[in-house]
Amino acid sequence: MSAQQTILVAVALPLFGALGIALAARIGANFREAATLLTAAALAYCVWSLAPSLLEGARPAVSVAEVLPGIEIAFAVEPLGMLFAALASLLWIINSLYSVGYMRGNREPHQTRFYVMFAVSLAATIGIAFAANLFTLFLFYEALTFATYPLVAHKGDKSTVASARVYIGVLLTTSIGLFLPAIIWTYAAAGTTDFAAGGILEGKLHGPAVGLLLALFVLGIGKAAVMPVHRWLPAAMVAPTPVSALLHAVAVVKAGVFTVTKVIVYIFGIDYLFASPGTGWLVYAAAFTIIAASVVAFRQQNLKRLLAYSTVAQLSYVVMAAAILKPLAEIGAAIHIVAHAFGKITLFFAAGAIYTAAKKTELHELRGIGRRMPVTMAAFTIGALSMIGVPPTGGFVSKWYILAGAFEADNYVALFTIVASTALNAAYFLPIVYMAWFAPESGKPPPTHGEAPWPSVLALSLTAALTIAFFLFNGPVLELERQVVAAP
Amino acid sequence: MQVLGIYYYWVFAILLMIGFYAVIAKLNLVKKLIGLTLFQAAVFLLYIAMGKMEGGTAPIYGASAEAFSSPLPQVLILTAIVVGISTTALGLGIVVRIKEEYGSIQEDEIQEIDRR
Amino acid sequence: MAMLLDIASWILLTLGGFAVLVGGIGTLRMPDLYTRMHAASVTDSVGAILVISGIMLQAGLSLATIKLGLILLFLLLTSPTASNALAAAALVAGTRPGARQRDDGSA
Amino acid sequence: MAEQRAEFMYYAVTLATLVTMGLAVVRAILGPTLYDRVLAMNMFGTKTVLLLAVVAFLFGRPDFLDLVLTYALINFIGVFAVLEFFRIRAARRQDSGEAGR
Amino acid sequence: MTVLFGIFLLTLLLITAVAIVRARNLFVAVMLMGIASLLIAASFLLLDAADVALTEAAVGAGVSTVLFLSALSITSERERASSSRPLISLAVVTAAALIVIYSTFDKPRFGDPEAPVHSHVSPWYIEKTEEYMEIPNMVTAVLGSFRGYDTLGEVFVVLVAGIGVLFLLSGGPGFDSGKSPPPWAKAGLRHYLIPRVAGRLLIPFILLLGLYIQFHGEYGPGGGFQAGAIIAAAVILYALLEGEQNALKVLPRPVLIGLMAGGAILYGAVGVLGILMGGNFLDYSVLAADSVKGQQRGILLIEAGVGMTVTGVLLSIFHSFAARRR
Amino acid sequence: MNPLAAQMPALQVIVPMLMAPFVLLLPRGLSWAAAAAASLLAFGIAAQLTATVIDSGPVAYQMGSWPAPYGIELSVDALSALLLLVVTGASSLALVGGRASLAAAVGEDREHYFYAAWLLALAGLAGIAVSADAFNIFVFMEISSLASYVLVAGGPDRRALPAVFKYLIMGTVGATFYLIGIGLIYMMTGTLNLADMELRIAEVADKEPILAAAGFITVGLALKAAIFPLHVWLPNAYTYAPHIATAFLAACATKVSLYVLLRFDFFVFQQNLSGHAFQFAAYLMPLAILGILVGSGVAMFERNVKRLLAFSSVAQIGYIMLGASLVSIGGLTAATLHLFNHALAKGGLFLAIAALAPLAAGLRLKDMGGMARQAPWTFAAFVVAGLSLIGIPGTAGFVSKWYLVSAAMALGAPGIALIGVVVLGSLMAVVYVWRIVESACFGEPPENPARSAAVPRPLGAAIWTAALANVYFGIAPGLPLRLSSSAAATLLGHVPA
Repeated sequence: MSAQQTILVAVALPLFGALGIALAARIGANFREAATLLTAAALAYCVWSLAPSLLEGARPAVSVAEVLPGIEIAFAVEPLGMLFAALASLLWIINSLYSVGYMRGNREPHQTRFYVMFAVSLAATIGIAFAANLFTLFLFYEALTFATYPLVAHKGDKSTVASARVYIGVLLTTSIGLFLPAIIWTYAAAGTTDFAAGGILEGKLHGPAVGLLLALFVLGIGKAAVMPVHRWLPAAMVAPTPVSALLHAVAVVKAGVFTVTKVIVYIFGIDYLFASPGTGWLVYAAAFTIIAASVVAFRQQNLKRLLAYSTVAQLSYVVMAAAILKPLAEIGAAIHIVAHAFGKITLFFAAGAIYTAAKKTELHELRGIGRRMPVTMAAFTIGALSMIGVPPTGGFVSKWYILAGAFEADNYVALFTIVASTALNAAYFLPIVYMAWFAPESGKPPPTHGEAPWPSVLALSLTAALTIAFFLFNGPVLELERQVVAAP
Repeated sequence: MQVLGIYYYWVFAILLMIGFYAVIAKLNLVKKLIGLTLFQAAVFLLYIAMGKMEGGTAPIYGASAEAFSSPLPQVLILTAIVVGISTTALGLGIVVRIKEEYGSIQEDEIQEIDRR
Repeated sequence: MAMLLDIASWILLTLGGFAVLVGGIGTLRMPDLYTRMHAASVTDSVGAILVISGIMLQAGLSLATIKLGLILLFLLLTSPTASNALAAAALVAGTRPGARQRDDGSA
Repeated sequence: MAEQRAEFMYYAVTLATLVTMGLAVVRAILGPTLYDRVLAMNMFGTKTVLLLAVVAFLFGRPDFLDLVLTYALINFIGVFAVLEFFRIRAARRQDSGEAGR
Repeated sequence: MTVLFGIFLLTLLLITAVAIVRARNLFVAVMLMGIASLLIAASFLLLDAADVALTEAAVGAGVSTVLFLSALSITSERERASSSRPLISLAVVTAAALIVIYSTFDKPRFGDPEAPVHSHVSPWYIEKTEEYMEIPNMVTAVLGSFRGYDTLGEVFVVLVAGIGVLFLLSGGPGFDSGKSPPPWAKAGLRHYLIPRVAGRLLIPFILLLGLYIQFHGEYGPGGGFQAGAIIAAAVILYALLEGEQNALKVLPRPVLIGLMAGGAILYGAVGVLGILMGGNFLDYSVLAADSVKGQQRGILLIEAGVGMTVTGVLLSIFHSFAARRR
Repeated sequence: MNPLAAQMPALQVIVPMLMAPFVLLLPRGLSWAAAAAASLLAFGIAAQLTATVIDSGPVAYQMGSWPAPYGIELSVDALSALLLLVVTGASSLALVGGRASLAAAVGEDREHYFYAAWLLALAGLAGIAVSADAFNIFVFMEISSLASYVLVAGGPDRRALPAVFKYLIMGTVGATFYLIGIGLIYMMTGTLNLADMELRIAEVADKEPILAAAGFITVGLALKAAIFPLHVWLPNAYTYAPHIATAFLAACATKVSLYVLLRFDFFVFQQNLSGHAFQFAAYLMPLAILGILVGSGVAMFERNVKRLLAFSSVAQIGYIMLGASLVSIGGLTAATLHLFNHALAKGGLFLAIAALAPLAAGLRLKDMGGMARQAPWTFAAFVVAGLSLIGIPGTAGFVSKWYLVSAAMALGAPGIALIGVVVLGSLMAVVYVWRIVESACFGEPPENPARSAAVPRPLGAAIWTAALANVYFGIAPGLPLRLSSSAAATLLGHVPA
């Protein structure tokens, strides 16, 4: 199989997988889940098999159809996208494993729809990762929005549907109202929307137009959840935990920050953007989001909502890092996508496991839970440490690079924000950890429960392990991302 | 002759106006159809009048005829008359059905019934 | 001969025109339906006969004359019939001669 | 000479017919009963026949007489349609009157 | 002098039109419509449009009166005294009329032989009819051959109206084929002795006239459409006199549907024959060895088709309405 | 070229037209099959004609072999080919899929009348598309109109009747206005052939009768095409017609009138009237914008699903007019392309409604509850077509909106406002489409289970064909794009591209 074919297979595989899952569901639940895992594994194999050649500098590309003159549906693999795709495909396996436990443990309805739409979402995600131009990216970006909608609205009761309406409303409005015009503007100015190293807009736009276009992009990419377009993310907390994991760690928000990074690096070009006036505001916006979201998270009583606001803050790290517009910071941004993914998925898995086993969702209920669910809480602790950025977790690595980038750019706002948010992160995560391990269990008759079902526990252990592993073995990733900024 | 020419076009305009008024202002469905018929008749007049030629005669070769009025507008209007009567017939069919279903052929009453 | 025919036809036409006119005035001026019907019949019978025979004389012996004859025949057959049926219908419906009639409503 | 005089006579008859048609229209508009209107319409029809017969000769196109023939017959049928309308209306009223009792 | 006639007729027409719109009784309005139609027909004749005048008389005074009366006898004849938004309507109407009047500025002089209408396409017809078809009635030539495609369309307009009325009136609560009609609906005018005798006497003549107009259309005014209307009128007269049930015995519904479909098919078939014999659609020249003969043959055939369809459709519509009086 | 190929323009009209009387005569059981066969055949002819047009340019055909200004000429160029594809395609799809649905709505005892009327509607629309003669267009317009009145009147709800009456009145007024316009032009030029008219109008351009004619023709056709604010007949007619008929009519009936409007305004008047472009910008553009906003706005709050989609049609017609009112190659490409794409989307949506309606208790939004579960495949297709209506990339609707926005951008600053309107309209489309989706996915399922359990397979296939066509032409819009850009060039510059 040539690299080109592999790309196409990678995009199409989850779609056919979805079909297979739907068919297998007619035979039985076990077959359905087997089909899911099988598809996930096959996808991961496909995606990862592209990595070695990429490290050697190959950039396979393939074009499917020319929609409009100069605009085609085309795919191209480059390091940033490779990283994203590899991450998503890897986490899908683990997430599927976890889903099996969670969905069965909670006797959720419509499980077939869940697995099918999950697979479709993954197809869209891979499409985003491998998109060769803005148009293709937008296509899959919207597809992802629609594919995740039934997942978010999974429960189907009134409040869920209302929240799901906020979810899709914000994402569609921003994408059609801002993102799409930005793309058209780009096309009108540059005559193309292809991603190219060093950007395509250099010299095409002048003065405040650059800042305006950047604003259209950043606010239009609602999935990046930069304030004030972050509202959909807490609203989407009504979804089942595996879906939250998908949103926060695997696909959706990652797609958002990935797109922002890609736009900054490949559409504007960091040097051009750095030189243009009126673009510095992005750092401030991201910084504000980080601080504000952290403060809001600090005040939350519901575990999943806390995690959601934490995600808003963490995403803005990526945006801020990208907006610092220095090579080291860009690397930091890319790595933070990975690091945050491992950490946050662990946290969500843990939250879901707690819900499955103990039906607990509020912070104050978590007293002493570490003794009943030691594995889960251990994983949770690791995830929390990664969020704060304590070694030996992945979160430390990315923060290190972002800090380095900030120093390089002499950007003291960014520096201050990182320090302050680290303190805030510690302030809202550490009490939970403390409570879970050391506080006496509250409640009248002590509930009797142990760990969640084994697939869930296995999954969260794996991700916790990955979080630590990423601290130790991040060489290839770094090498890959260096190519992004080192490229001509 | 010119007086007549001008008069034809004025009659066309006024007849058009009368018919059109009946179509949009009258609430009775049959009356609307009647208005429509007048409205169309006015247009027929326009065509036929423009086909008339001074000193001409009906476009049928005859013993003494030298000059003929134009046959083309006449053909067009023949077709248009047939189209008009077809429309009227269909409209009347609908009116009959409306009467059966609603018991009324007044537009406002029908709307009232539907609102309920 | 031709002169004689011409004169005859002129007389017929003049009388016919007169009859038609008188009948028309009568239709307008008479007081109730049945008397109006009388006046109308004048135009349809006497008027038609006179006018059409006048034209027939002008046309001479030709296809046109035959057609005119047919027209006259039709008119003489149809209009009394129509009048009769109309009068019958009106009588059945209760319209009495000489009675003041209510307006069936134009505007 | 004779031609001209004949033409003059045609004009005279046409004029008389036209005036009568006008009077018939007035009667049709004034009414007052439906029967008056039917009468006026019938009369108007026959006058049209006369008018067209004369006009055909006035224009020197006797082949128009086919048309006149048609007019005479069509007019007749119109009157019958009206009568049938009256008959049905009367029968309807009777029906509904009986039903009312 | 004709000028005066024209002005007089048109003035009467306007008066009648106003009376029609103002008439509160729909029956009166229909009567006046018949008069208006005759007035228009007379005006057409003054404007040299013999064929159109014939059609307008047959349609306006004949068919459309019958149809309106049929519908009125089912619905109701009184109009409630109300019109919607008379002022707005008047404003719209006046605007339209102003545009119309505006459009009459700078138009060619009435009857001007140099006007485009008389100088561009028409002369060709006037000149070539003799050459290509050797028939005197140019209207028939244009209608049947030069613009035969329009006439084909016209036939299908009639057909679709027939289909539509049949469709509409073969459903709904008023349609119950099982229910026997009340005795008065069956009777017709058979108790009116004098009209009945006179009518029956006339029917053969009317049919004859219809056939004459059908096949004489190439020489004088008339043609398939007018003939169809006249023949239908004769049958309608029969139905009025003897009751529509008896008329249906003479020409049952399937026959009527066959007529209307058959006429359309005949017309189309002549056109397709043109293709099959190596010409274009509706090219009659190829129908015979001599192109003039072919043209004449083609026109004769399509006129027959038109007549069949029109008869069938008009009678079907009439019976559909009549059947609703139950 | 073999002789049969040369006859294609005539056959395009004749085949469905002549099948109609046969349908009346055939045994009842065969009427659907005959209609579907004729429709498919017509589609084949349209495809053949399109191929010919793409290969070798416009095709002309002389009816009865009479030379052009004297006889009636047919001509097929890129624009007509595009329209023919839409008309015959929509008809075939709806007929093939709609048998069961129509039988339920119309009743089997009078079905054959309905199919005959359908064929005549098809023939009429095709006849307009191929005709190059102003009066001939009128005749075929009336065939198609009368036939569509019949189609609408076939709706099972009694409210179909007042709706169709209004449709008839406004349609006839529109046609008569058109006739007046033609008459005035004929008075000034003496010709009815469009090409000849265009040449001869130059001599008398800017005389009052021609200007008035332009007004009458525009208003008359705007009535027929339901351009805002003359759209009042459309919502009820679409709502109460049989679902399948709505799918057919919504896909192409108003489009054909728009086509004639474009033909006249660009082909006949554009070159000859001074200030024509200005009039477009001054009158049609505001109406188009209002149409988009008002149509979408009403749709957002509409509670009946079919009427919601009908109001959306009013808005979509606004897009087409907006593109046309830009009077540029880009704008016209967008307009003609949207004509095609909207037909795909709306046809698919109404077909899906036809499939879903028997499963639901009614057509109100809340009746749609549980549809996504009852008919997941059909509903998925509905969503795809809905996305195309919104203009999501990857669907056909996006491509035309892209062109519209690009064309607006070429205007500079005022273009930004137009883009704003397009974007706003699309966002409103998101809202109204999503209201249906949401209630179908999460609304209360009907109390008593559905009357008929499943979507008929042919209908499902038709719906998916439409949905996939939306995706296909969204990803590879080569064919319609080529036709529409060539059409735009023809309309504007008269040089076939």
